[in-house]
Amino acid sequence: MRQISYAEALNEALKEEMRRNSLVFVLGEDVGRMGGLFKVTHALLEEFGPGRVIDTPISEAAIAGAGVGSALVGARPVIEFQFSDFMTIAMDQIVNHAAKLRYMTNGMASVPMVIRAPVCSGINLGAQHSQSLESWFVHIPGLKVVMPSTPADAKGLLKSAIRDNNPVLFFEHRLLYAQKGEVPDEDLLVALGVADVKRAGTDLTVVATGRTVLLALAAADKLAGEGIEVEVVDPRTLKPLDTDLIFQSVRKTNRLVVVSDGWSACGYASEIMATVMEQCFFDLDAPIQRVCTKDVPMPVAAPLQKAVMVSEEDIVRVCRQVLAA
Amino acid sequence: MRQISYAEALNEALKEEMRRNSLVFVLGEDVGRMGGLFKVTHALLEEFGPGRVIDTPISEAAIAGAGVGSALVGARPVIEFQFSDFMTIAMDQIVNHAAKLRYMTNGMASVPMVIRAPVCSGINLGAQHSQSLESWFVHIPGLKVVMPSTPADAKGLLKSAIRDNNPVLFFEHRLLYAQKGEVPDEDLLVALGVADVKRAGTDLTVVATGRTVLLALAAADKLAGEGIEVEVVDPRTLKPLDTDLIFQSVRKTNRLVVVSDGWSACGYASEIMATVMEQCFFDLDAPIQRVCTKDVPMPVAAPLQKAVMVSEEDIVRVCRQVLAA
Amino acid sequence: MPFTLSYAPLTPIRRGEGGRNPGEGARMRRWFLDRKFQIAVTYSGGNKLQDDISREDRLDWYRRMCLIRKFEEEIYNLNKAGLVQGTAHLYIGMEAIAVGACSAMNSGDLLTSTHRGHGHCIARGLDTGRMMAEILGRVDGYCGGKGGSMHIADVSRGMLGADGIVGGGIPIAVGAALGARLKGDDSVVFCFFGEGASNQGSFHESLNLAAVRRLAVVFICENNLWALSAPFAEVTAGGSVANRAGAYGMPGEKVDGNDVEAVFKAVTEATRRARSGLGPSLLECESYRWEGHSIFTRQEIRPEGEIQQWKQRDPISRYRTRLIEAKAATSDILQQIESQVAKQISQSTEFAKSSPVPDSESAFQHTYA
Amino acid sequence: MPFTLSYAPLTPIRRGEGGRNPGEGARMRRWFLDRKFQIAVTYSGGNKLQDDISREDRLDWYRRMCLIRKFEEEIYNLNKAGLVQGTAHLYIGMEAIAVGACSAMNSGDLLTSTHRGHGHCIARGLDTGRMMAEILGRVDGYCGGKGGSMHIADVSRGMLGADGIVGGGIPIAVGAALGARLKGDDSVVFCFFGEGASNQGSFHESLNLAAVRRLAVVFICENNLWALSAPFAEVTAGGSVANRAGAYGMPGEKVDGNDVEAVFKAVTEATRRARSGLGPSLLECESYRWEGHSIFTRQEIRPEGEIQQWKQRDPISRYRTRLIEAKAATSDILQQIESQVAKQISQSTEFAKSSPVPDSESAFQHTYA
Ligand SMILES: Cc1ncc(C[n+]2csc(CCOP(=O)(O)OP(=O)(O)O)c2C)c(N)n1
Ligand SMILES: Cc1ncc(C[n+]2csc(CCOP(=O)(O)OP(=O)(O)O)c2C)c(N)n1
Ligand SMILES: [Mg+2]
Ligand SMILES: [Mg+2]
Repeated sequence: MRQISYAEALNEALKEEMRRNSLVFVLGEDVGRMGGLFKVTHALLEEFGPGRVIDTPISEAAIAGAGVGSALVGARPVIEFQFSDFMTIAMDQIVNHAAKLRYMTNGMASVPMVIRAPVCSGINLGAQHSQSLESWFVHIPGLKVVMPSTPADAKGLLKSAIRDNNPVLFFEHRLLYAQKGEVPDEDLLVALGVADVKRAGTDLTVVATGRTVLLALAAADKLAGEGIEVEVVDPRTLKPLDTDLIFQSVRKTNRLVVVSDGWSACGYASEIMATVMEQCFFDLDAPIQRVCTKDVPMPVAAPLQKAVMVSEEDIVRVCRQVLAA
Repeated sequence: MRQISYAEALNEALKEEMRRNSLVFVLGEDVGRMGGLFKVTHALLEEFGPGRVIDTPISEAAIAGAGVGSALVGARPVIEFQFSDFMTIAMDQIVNHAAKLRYMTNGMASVPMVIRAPVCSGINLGAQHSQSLESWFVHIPGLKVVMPSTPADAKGLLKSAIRDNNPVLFFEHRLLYAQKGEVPDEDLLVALGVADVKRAGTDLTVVATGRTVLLALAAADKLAGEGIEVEVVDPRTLKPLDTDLIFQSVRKTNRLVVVSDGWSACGYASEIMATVMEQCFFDLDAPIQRVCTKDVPMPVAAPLQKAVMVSEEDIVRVCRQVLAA
Repeated sequence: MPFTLSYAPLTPIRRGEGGRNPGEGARMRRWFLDRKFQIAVTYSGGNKLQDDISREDRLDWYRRMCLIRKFEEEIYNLNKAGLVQGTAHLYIGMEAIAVGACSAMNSGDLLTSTHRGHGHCIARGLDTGRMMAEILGRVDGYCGGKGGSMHIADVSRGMLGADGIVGGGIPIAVGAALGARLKGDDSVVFCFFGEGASNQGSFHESLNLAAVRRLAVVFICENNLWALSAPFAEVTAGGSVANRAGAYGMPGEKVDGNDVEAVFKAVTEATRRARSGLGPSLLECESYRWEGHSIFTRQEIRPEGEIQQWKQRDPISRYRTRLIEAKAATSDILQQIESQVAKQISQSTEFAKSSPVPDSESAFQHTYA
Repeated sequence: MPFTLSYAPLTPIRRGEGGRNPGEGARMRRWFLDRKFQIAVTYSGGNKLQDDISREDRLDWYRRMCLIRKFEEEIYNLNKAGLVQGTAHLYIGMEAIAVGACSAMNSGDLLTSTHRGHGHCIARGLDTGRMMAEILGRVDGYCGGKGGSMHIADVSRGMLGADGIVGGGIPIAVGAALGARLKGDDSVVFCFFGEGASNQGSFHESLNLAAVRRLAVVFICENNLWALSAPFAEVTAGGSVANRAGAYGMPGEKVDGNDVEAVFKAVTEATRRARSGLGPSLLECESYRWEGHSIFTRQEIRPEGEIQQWKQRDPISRYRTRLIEAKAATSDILQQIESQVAKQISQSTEFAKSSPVPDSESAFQHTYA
């Protein structure tokens, strides 16, 4: 099968959905003329014109609000934030409006909107450009949250997100954009809310998301060399969560490690731990452990950044602990 | 000992700290002439004047940013947001600036700022005026998060928060303002990061925060009638968390229920569950369960609001489940 | 008092083209630097009727203003009786703005409202019974009791919702105009907000975005001189909200918000401009709220004299007198209208009171589509 | 091109009084409605030297501009050599703004900066060696390698920090002025931001707040005509940023940002006004960045001709010529300065390169005070 990059896969998804439905449009800073800071909206302006590929002022709050308003009247905005950290400026529109309008109007209104943004840890941009804040949005009823780890998932999930009638937060990762992977040529849809076993195993389950799925797979290879079979589960959609697949895996391996690029406190890992604890407590042979970004803001200098970010070594170490417990 | 209300206790704390240090000042909407939407800043304008009790335009982002800037030059702002939901507008300044400036400058700068805001569920104001978003802030390194449940804690913790050299998010609850309780006359300080056993017990630990502490105590009374001794632990400071006290209690009772006015997914309850799971797994006789606001936005109509909010009955029911497990 | 601002005399845009003609960026820039237009303030002081407004319209506007007034008085009483769920921000005193503005709308047009939204809903023709049912938290309410006063909406009528967040509706209005253009329809979006909201960042970002995309939005600021306890001039720099239009190169106009016909005229002109592709305008309608901030927050810090002074400028009784003086209506007819309004409101109240309280199960529906 | 705006001729406030004289709210309001002032645009086009500026100052300004230019060129080369940690937004072409503005500062004054902040730091007198060490991620950097180019700060010099969030520094500047007033000192805050940031809500909220509290802030917009790939006029309504001052009743002035003396003069006047309690001003300094947006984002969509045209208006060589023509300096002296600058930069580079890489342990320090 052909191999394309994660960024190319996202770009294909946008093109296909914009061709399929003339109400789909792209809104954001530098998405048109420049094709997006990280090229995900490359060449959309040329094909779809300035009416559907809109370069905005630097106004994140109004961009999100404009997305909500356009969705309320039937358009299907796909918004790009250049760094997921900038969502902090648009939280009112995302959380108080997009997430709640359907409920507040008892189902009268709907907000079919996608907000795409990359987590950019790993390129030495520091504390304001490296955050992985997905857990904030998982916390909020009314939102869906997606975090693909492969080009195929990126394409299939973005297409499903655009067709979904709810606000969807779509988290990409800067370090994944250049990653290549097999992506089928034909129309590819990956349903929201369906997790995926990225590697089957019997001794230990690792639930990892986004960029950390690759690290978990590398860690699994390493441990396989020692005869330890790790099962790597990628939720892909963080909200709604495919708990069944995770429970199944845990009931098989009886041991769980959760990996996330977010911080640990009230993070995505803690939610997986809490859910498994509630449902699979008696299936567990050892305490669940988590591997998260260390509990400090992200520093710039390489050795510091390396110390703070989740690494393959961290995962291997914690897997060994859990197996030893 | 004298009894005063939670709101009066907060007002006393503000007055005492403003008298003690002329760099402490209050900033927010309607905090001056009106004495605060819920009267917590009552009569401060008269005593301290318009230079230290500042009525602002409706500009939450700039209010938070102005707080950060004033703190950087040595002032000690105490900001009031009328509803904690409005923090969504100020997330960039709180999370990208207040929380990170000290770290980004390697300790050169500090941001001694308090942001006070009430959670206002329970007064039929609906989805945009009822959220308990504390878990977002617990997620962020660089912030401290406080949530008092009694007048004495409210006063003692606010005074400590104002004297702390870090940004502190101080969550009050609208339904607690009128609650009266014993508050010693003399200078009362409650250290940040110290939990409190609000009721001792042996059969089950309930960790509850803010308003839900009162519900947990009521539930404990009820269960006591059936000979079940519930220990109610109030973390009071959500970040940094006093894990020792919680672990001690769990190691004694071997059973835990966590109660929170926030939503469950990636919420404060899930963090307590994850932490206890990591450290006390083998001390647990039953899966930890959580009692949180139901996973929908807050509706207005009384019967709907009642169904969504955490109730004493919910806590009793879940405690029974955990004891039966 | 004239406000000066600069904006480009724009050529209508061709629909479906993203709202910008080739090379226009540069051209607009030049224009901005060369030209100035004077926008005079129309401040009728309520002394005369406008030309070419039909008798039917006038009577209908009078009726709608009375309907809003009575509706709000009824909410006030229902709250005293403990029947209102949550809060409500009464529109009494400001009726001429909503009625004058919404009378300039086409059926396909859209609007966004505020926490003080009952007037906009009624002026737009929403059902007073279903509105009241919502405020009482009943199943027949527009939101089935989930939204309450601050979230009444009727998307089928283009009413995209009241909003509990000050300034929250402004970018949504801009987005609605963006969506309408994308769909190729020529509807205009009416964006209501208070003068307090004009200090929110969302105001600035939204007006700028609407202006550069030349979107069909009419920004209608309801300046009732107070934002909760904050007096306009103490928290708002620049002297007027209309004056801020200059920052976005759009027309800004200050209007007597207690003069329904003056509001209608100004909004009609702004709407014409918007619909023909010339972009947004900012209207500042000065008026006053007679009641406390809300039925929750009744503490009054406004000077009693000021309140009385504004009650002298009652938009309804003033219009009534004018209509009679100008022989545009007889007091009999107006009385008929008034009793008809009273009847409608009492029927609405009956309807709302008799509507069932929602079943708690419904609390768990409609979070997701 | 004159910009019209209205603001009140304010009486200086008495310190420690919260910035408002009794009854002023009402008085201001009246003023706003009655008065208009014309603020002319000073656009020297770089043709003449200002009066009463000492020879020492001129040579010092020339030196600082050269220092910024050389520093940035060095960063460019160090990045080519793979030594820069993260990104850097070069200030080349805009040197006259930082130098002209910071030369108007007192030692006790404060400033907030942007992602493109090296020029502000150098003009304010920060150590180029420690700056470079920070950009290379070394222990001797201002932030020990944690902040990098986008977060250099030196609180002891009143430099409150560069900022990675566009518009993020603006409310912080307003707060610093609030804090300074509370402490009773008369320092002025210089708030730098790009024209792209003027479309953020934080710009609006901050200017309004500073204006109503009459805070000692000088808002300095660096309009380099592009925000990443966005041309000024396409994303910014109103024709100019200075024009937006009218919305806040503060003086707005457009300045030739490539003329260090014009910038100095305008900023000095705004500073005098701020320090004497008359409140904030907004200056728009038009200039241009010669390099790509950042060393990370080098893709160029700006017309080549435009870039060349602006290089013709090089603030440094133009000033050099002017100084010599006006006999304010000899080319010998200027050459001495240039070699002195070159020496300083190579020393800074040596210092930075020889500074150790931080120990990973330090990553876990200084999250909390
Ligand atoms: C973001 C936000 N901040 C504060 C509030 C609380 N609040 C509700 S209405 C109001 C005053 C609004 O004033 P204005 O915009 O002039 O509208 P008015 O009430 O005068 O009609 C305030 C501060 C809110 N609902 N939302
Ligand atoms: C809130 C926010 N949005 C977007 C960005 C990405 N970004 C960095 S610089 C920049 C352009 C800023 O333009 P301007 O303010 O004119 O400053 P300039 O780069 O031209 O000096 C953008 C969009 C950011 N850093 N912060
Ligand atoms: Mg108002
Ligand atoms: Mg720029």
